[in-house]
Amino acid sequence: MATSSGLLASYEYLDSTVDAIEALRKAGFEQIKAYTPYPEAHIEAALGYDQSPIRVWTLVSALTGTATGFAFTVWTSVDWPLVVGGKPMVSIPAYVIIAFELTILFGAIGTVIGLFVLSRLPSIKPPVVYDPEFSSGRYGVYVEAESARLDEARKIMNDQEPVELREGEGEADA
Amino acid sequence: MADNTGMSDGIKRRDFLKVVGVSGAGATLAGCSTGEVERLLPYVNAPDDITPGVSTWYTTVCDGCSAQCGMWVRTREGRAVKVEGNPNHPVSEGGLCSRGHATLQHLYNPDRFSGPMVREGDVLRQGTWEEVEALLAAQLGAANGVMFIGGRMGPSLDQLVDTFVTAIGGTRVNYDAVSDAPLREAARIAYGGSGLPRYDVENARLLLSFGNDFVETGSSPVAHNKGLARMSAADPAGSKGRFVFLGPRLSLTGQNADEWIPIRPGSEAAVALGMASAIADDPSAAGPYANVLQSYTPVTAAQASGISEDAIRELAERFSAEAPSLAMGPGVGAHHRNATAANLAVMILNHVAGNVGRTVYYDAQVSGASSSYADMEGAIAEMASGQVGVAMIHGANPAYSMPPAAGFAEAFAQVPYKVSFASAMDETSAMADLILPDRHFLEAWGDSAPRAGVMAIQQPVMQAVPHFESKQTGDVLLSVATQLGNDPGAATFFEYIQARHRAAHDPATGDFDTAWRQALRSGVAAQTAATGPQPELQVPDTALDFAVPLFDAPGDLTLLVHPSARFGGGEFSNSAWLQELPDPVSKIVWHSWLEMNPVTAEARGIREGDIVTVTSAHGSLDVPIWLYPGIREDAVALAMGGGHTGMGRYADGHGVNALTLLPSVSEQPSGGLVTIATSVTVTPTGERRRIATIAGSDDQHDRPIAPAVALADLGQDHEEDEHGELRELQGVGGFVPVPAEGGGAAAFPLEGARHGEYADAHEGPRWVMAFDLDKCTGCSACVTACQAENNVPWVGEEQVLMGRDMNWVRIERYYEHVDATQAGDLDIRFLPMICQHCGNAPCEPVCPVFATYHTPEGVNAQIYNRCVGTRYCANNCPYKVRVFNWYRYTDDIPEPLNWQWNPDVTVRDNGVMEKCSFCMQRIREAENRAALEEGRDVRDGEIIPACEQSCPAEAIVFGNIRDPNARVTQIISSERTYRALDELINTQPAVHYLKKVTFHDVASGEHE
Amino acid sequence: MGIATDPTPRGALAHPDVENYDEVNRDVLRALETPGKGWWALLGLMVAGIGVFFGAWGWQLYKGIGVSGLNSPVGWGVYITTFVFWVGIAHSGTLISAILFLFRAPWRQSIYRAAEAMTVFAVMTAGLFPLIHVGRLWHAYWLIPYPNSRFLWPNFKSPLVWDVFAITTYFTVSATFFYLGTIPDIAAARDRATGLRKKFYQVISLGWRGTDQQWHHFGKAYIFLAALAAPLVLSVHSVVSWDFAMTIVPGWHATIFAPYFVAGAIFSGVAMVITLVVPMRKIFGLEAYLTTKHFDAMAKLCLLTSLIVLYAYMSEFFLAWYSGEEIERTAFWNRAFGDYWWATWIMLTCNGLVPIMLWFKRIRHSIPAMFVISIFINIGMWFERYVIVVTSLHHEYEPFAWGIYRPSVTEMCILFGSFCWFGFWFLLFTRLLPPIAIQELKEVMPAPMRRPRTEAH
Amino acid sequence: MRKQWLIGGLPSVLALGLVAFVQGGGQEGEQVADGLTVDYPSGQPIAFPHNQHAGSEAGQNNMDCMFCHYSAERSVDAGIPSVNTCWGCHQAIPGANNPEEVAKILTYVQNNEPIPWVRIYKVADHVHFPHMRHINAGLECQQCHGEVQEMEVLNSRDKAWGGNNMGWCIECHRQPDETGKPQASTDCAVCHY
Repeated sequence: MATSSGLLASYEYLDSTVDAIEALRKAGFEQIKAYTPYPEAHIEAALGYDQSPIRVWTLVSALTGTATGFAFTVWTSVDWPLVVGGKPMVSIPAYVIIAFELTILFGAIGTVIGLFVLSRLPSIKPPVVYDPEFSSGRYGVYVEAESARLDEARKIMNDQEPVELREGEGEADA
Repeated sequence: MADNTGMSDGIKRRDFLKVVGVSGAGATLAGCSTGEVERLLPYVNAPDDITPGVSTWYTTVCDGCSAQCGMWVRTREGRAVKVEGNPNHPVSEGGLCSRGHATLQHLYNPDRFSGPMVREGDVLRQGTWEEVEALLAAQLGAANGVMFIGGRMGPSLDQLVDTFVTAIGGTRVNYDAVSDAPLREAARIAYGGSGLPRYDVENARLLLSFGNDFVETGSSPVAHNKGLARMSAADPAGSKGRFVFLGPRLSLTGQNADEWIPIRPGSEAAVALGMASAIADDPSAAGPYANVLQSYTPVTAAQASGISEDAIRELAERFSAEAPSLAMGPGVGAHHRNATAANLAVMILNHVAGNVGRTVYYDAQVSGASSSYADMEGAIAEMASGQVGVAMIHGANPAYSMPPAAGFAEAFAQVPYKVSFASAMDETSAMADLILPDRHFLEAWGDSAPRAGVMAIQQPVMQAVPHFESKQTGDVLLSVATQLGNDPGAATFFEYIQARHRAAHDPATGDFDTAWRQALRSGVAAQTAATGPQPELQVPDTALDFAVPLFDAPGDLTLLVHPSARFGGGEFSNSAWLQELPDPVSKIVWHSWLEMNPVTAEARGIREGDIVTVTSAHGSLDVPIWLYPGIREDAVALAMGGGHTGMGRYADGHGVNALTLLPSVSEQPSGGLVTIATSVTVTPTGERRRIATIAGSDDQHDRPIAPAVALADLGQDHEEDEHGELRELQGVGGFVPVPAEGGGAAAFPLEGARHGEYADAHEGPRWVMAFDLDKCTGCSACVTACQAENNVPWVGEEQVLMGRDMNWVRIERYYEHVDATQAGDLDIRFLPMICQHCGNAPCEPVCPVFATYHTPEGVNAQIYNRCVGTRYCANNCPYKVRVFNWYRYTDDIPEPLNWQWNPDVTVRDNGVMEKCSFCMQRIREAENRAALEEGRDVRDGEIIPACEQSCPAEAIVFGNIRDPNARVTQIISSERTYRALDELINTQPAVHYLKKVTFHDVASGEHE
Repeated sequence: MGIATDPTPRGALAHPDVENYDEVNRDVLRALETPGKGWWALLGLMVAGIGVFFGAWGWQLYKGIGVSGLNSPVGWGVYITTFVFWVGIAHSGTLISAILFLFRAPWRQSIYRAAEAMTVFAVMTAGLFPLIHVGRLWHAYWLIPYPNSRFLWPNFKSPLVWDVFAITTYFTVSATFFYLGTIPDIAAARDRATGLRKKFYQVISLGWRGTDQQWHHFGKAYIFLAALAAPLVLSVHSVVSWDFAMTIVPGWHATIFAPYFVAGAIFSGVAMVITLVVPMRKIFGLEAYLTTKHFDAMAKLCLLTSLIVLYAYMSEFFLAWYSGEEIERTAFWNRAFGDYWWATWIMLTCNGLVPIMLWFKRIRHSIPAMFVISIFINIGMWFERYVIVVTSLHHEYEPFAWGIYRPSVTEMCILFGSFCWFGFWFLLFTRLLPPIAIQELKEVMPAPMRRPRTEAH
Repeated sequence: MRKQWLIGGLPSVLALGLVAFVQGGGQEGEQVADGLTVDYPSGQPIAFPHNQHAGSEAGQNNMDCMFCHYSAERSVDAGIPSVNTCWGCHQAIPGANNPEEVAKILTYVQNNEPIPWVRIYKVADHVHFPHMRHINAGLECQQCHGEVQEMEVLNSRDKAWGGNNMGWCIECHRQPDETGKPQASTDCAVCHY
């Protein structure tokens, strides 16, 4: 892989950020990363995201919870049969509650695990290209390209009057 | 506390061997098993009759009161753990009262003297037996004027004491606060015999009690209780004996009556004679008492008693019509100044009604020594005047049980040398210079003759409790007599008794030793045939006053002092079991109360719990009020037995001594203590206290808990009992019809409950219990029996006030109809409430850890060591029969009281729920025994829970409902069978009740 | 190309007085700066209270549960009352954050962080009470299904075991939800903080950087968690209510209980939120973020739930009478006019009458009034549980076994201590985590645009 | 593809966890020792060698357990021999190996005192263990008490049964008999009441 370096522009305005991203993608830059202080639908759209796979994690783990709930309660009540209150050994209505709670519990845990896996959290690596302002008011666009095309990228980004434009060396954390 | 170690670490319910370890030289090794190393102490000489872990039973006689019931004592590894009624004994026929059970706590009473005591200045120091006997001999030798104050004692000891006292030229008096002297005297005057009349309660069709509390006190409570239950039980023919109570206050006995005629205090004689005159066509029927009869008519009776003439006349008619009838004269609870006359009047009534020889018998023979208050008055005079050099006290506690007005304590203090034979400290012994602690009757030899023709041997059931160096008084007297140089003719009291019986033995009936062994085995010596022809009325040798006696002024309320159903005259007070046994009438524990009619109270602005000052001419005391509809508006009642000052940790400071209010008068001519003697004034102190009662509401609130059925309705299937079918949701199985009323064996288990059964449980037994409420008299014997059997702790007054009483059996008492103003029907319902062992138990499914669940045998089990203590089960128990260990109550139990613990029952730990287990340990024991005999099944009647065993009224039956021939199956096939609350909440209890049968038709109580 | 944004007049905005994103960070994170004396004083008080709490509990463990006033028939008292009370409090948090999130309620952003924190700490408090009230704490772990040498398992038919599952699940999920939502804000705090605090935030922000990819998954995960939490909120208090409704105790055994309890929980929870945010707003000067709009909305929520609760009370009494069932009737007659009439009437006043004031806009918009009313509601809701637990138990089926329950000093100490325990954690929260959701606030603020807004292409 | 692996992996991990969790059941048990802290023989008043009496080796006496523990087959308690039982034989048998220990018996006989043996085997107070039911069901003493006849020194650590480990009892009770049902009841109230 050819040595590549990146450019980090921080913008004050949302629309300029969006325009910059769109322009860059039009120009064929693929390695684009955006920083925002809050989830910004327009930018996600500009980067062309589709559905997040989180939902699969949630579904599978939730169903596992349901299955566990029923299996466990039924198994324990036949393992050592004890009659209480003249009820049947296996009282499904009661066990529904356990199954329900486990569904939620497993589902939630699964979702969080999924999130951490997919969004590379927690990440202990110190940020290579980052600006504290991104958590406050600024939007950031980081583009990575072979040295050859850097100038092209710099031009596109400058068109949108960034507050600041830095040249970040080396790989940004993938 | 480590996981899995469950109950009460440190408490070793099974460290039995330390007890048997002391067999032999009586060397005490108790306390040897401390620290984390547990010691096993084997026998030195293994006794043949004891197998570790197997109970050994001995027969003996209960020496608790004059009734002298037969006893069966269960011993484990040489210590007595449970006393039960001996079915072979003709008096008690297997029943035993609460007091009888509590004698076990007196045996292990931690306040017993550790040994013989000698006074040095203000302190008592312990001496050796040799020393104290020498001391006594010396004193007796030197003394001028020896007096022996005795209590009730068996014939042999009685004779020994007589010979002893005469030998040393002393005088002897007997005293028992609760004596039946007036009855005895009346019998002597009327019939010449010196015995007590014997009542055949069972066979009476109409029973009249003139203030005779024969169920709880009197000459033979258990026997009379049994008699009443049998009499009032409706027989298959649909007939039932009727019980009418005449008296100013409903005692426990009165509460069992079908009718209450609330006559004025002291008017028994007038009423009895009025009835007699109405029955007898001409006065001559009364023989020598014709003149008496002439002066009395129903009219005079009505005036004297405050009851309408018609009521008396009508009662008189029934009394002669419904033969055989029976009238019982005023008992120990109704001794007024003319008590002898009143008793005699009742004898006349029985005579004219022709009951003598049919339901009442006059025997010539006398049991024990008759005791007289009058003699005590004499004795006090002598002591006060310094004529007594040595006074010996045995089996009596006059310093407590005589009215302070009598001045006993002062006079006794005058005596230079005072000797007590009390085994535990009491008010009188506290003054003694020399104490020679007697043995408890369970450790000692003795004999008893409760009534004509009945003779039983009282044998020791265990080694003397090693904590106490006690010696049987008989033996002491014998050795002292020898030291004094007069030969009693026997070395030990055992030989003395045996000699007497050998002499009395008729060789024709066979060899004496065989007879003796037989007597010990069966618990009763061969009894002679019943009494012969009945004597005729004799001309009275003393003048008698049949009028209503006077009551000491001032005061607007008559004070009724009566012996307590729990403490008698106070001799039973130092027992935690009895202190915590809810009084059968008031349901109050630990403290005293003044009974007052709500109407009276309201008129005076007095509320329940108000502390009032009760003042008579002779004394006054403060006591809280308990409102009781069962007492006349012009009377208040106070029970004896409270207010001890020097008897022991469980008696002292609890309640008040009713005798404080009484004058020191003896009834003439009998010389008995007068207990209904004075009027009192009642003034609120302004203070209040909470009543330590277990009673919530006395009203059923129309709930199907203790319903009744009218005698007339028996036999015809009445509609209102048909509740149609319940429809019960069966888990996921949809709705299934369930019969609302419990049926017999065929109907069991009910459809609705069947799905709860274990797959393999259908051939096994299914334990159920039946209570016949028509028999139950609410005497509460089962409560104490259960407490003794199941290691149920007592919790003390404070805890009961917080609502934390622990008893597994709760005798509920509901008023249905009580009218203290006129003669009429009475309806008070008793219901022994225990765990109902529901088929659909609400307590079970809520327990998060299966600590309570249903066994295949249909028992609702409580696994103590699994219990976490959420108390959810108790909340969800509609019968409220689950009790919780809020603290580790067993920690407070001092040696050697814990020797009484049942080794077969786990001692429960702090934070654990408990309840009736159907005496699971007895079920297991029976199963083990059956299995040992080539694996047969348990037979019906082999398993008898503690409550059933002890019930004098035979109201409780336990058994396997799957066995169609079992007693319980037979009984619950009755049409009277119902199950509490079942038709409302479909709990399908295993405990069945049989409705009480009333003569009046039932309105309330039968809900809807 | 570009963004099409409609012009929005500032007045319609949630926070008209907030100029830009940086201001949000500044204002909110100011709360995290070194605390004043007042805060330390409060914290001291709370710590003292916690001392009382565990002191009383220790005493009870040493002596036995008998140091409480409990008895038979009243086996449950202040402990279970307070347990249900705190579980109830715990509900509004997740309700506001999850359900209102799903319904996109515009007023939740600035209160839900505090509400969620409250939820977590309330569950932490509630969770202690089942342990406090059992007779043998050292065996309480038997309720947890763990494999053991006895081959024994808990009884899954018992509502108490349902509780164990419901409460633990609820705690896990709401805590996760709370933490997850805070991560971006922690990152924001990290970017401004210095020294030790920076280290601390660096760790707990898990290296959040707000990249498009992280936001993408974060948003989805958040929605799913909300979707899971929403039914959970409803289920948890239903399960708690079934502790009572599943029994046969008159006054407990009612099908209405689940919805009735859930409404009550939200009622008390929202009230508690108001009680907490009013002082917070003052102390940290967050007036711009917690506007009368928010209080108005919460007040309306209170009003609604109070009406539901009141309806539940009424229908219980009505049905008791209408059923003609003697035992049920006695139970409810006793509830209103029996030994504990005062508790019942406190409940009815605080939960039924006082909230009527919320019909008036002037009151809804007066912060002090809201504060006072919310306190009333808190008291009322505690007594509601007290009434349900105690009055139902002390007069049950068996008249002869009726009894009276008097709470003991120990119970009162533990009740008081539980509030301190809760307050302790909440105080820490206000100083350590952004008390208002920064990133969500920004979502509802107009994004900065270079081109004038009117011009759309 | 990593994604797929995780999606497949998560549930299987959970499932495995559950299985392990449940399987752990039998093994994990609280092996609470039963309060015996004193080291034997110093703990026992007399150094009584069980193997010498009950052992079947050459020179050992091969006695039946129930000669001394006389009530085991007819009572819930196995019973501890009375001093006389010991003396009955040892009057004649001075004890070849260590007579001084045997001589101790005499002192107890003369002082008419029981021998304070240290308890080795004890079930918790809330457990009821009827010896006779087990003996009559054909169990050997050794099945619970271990090979006592081979031990000179008895120690609670050597016993076969798991002390307070209820699972040890249950495993035996649960063994199916010929009909396939458990050979002994596992009803709680059989032992706990």
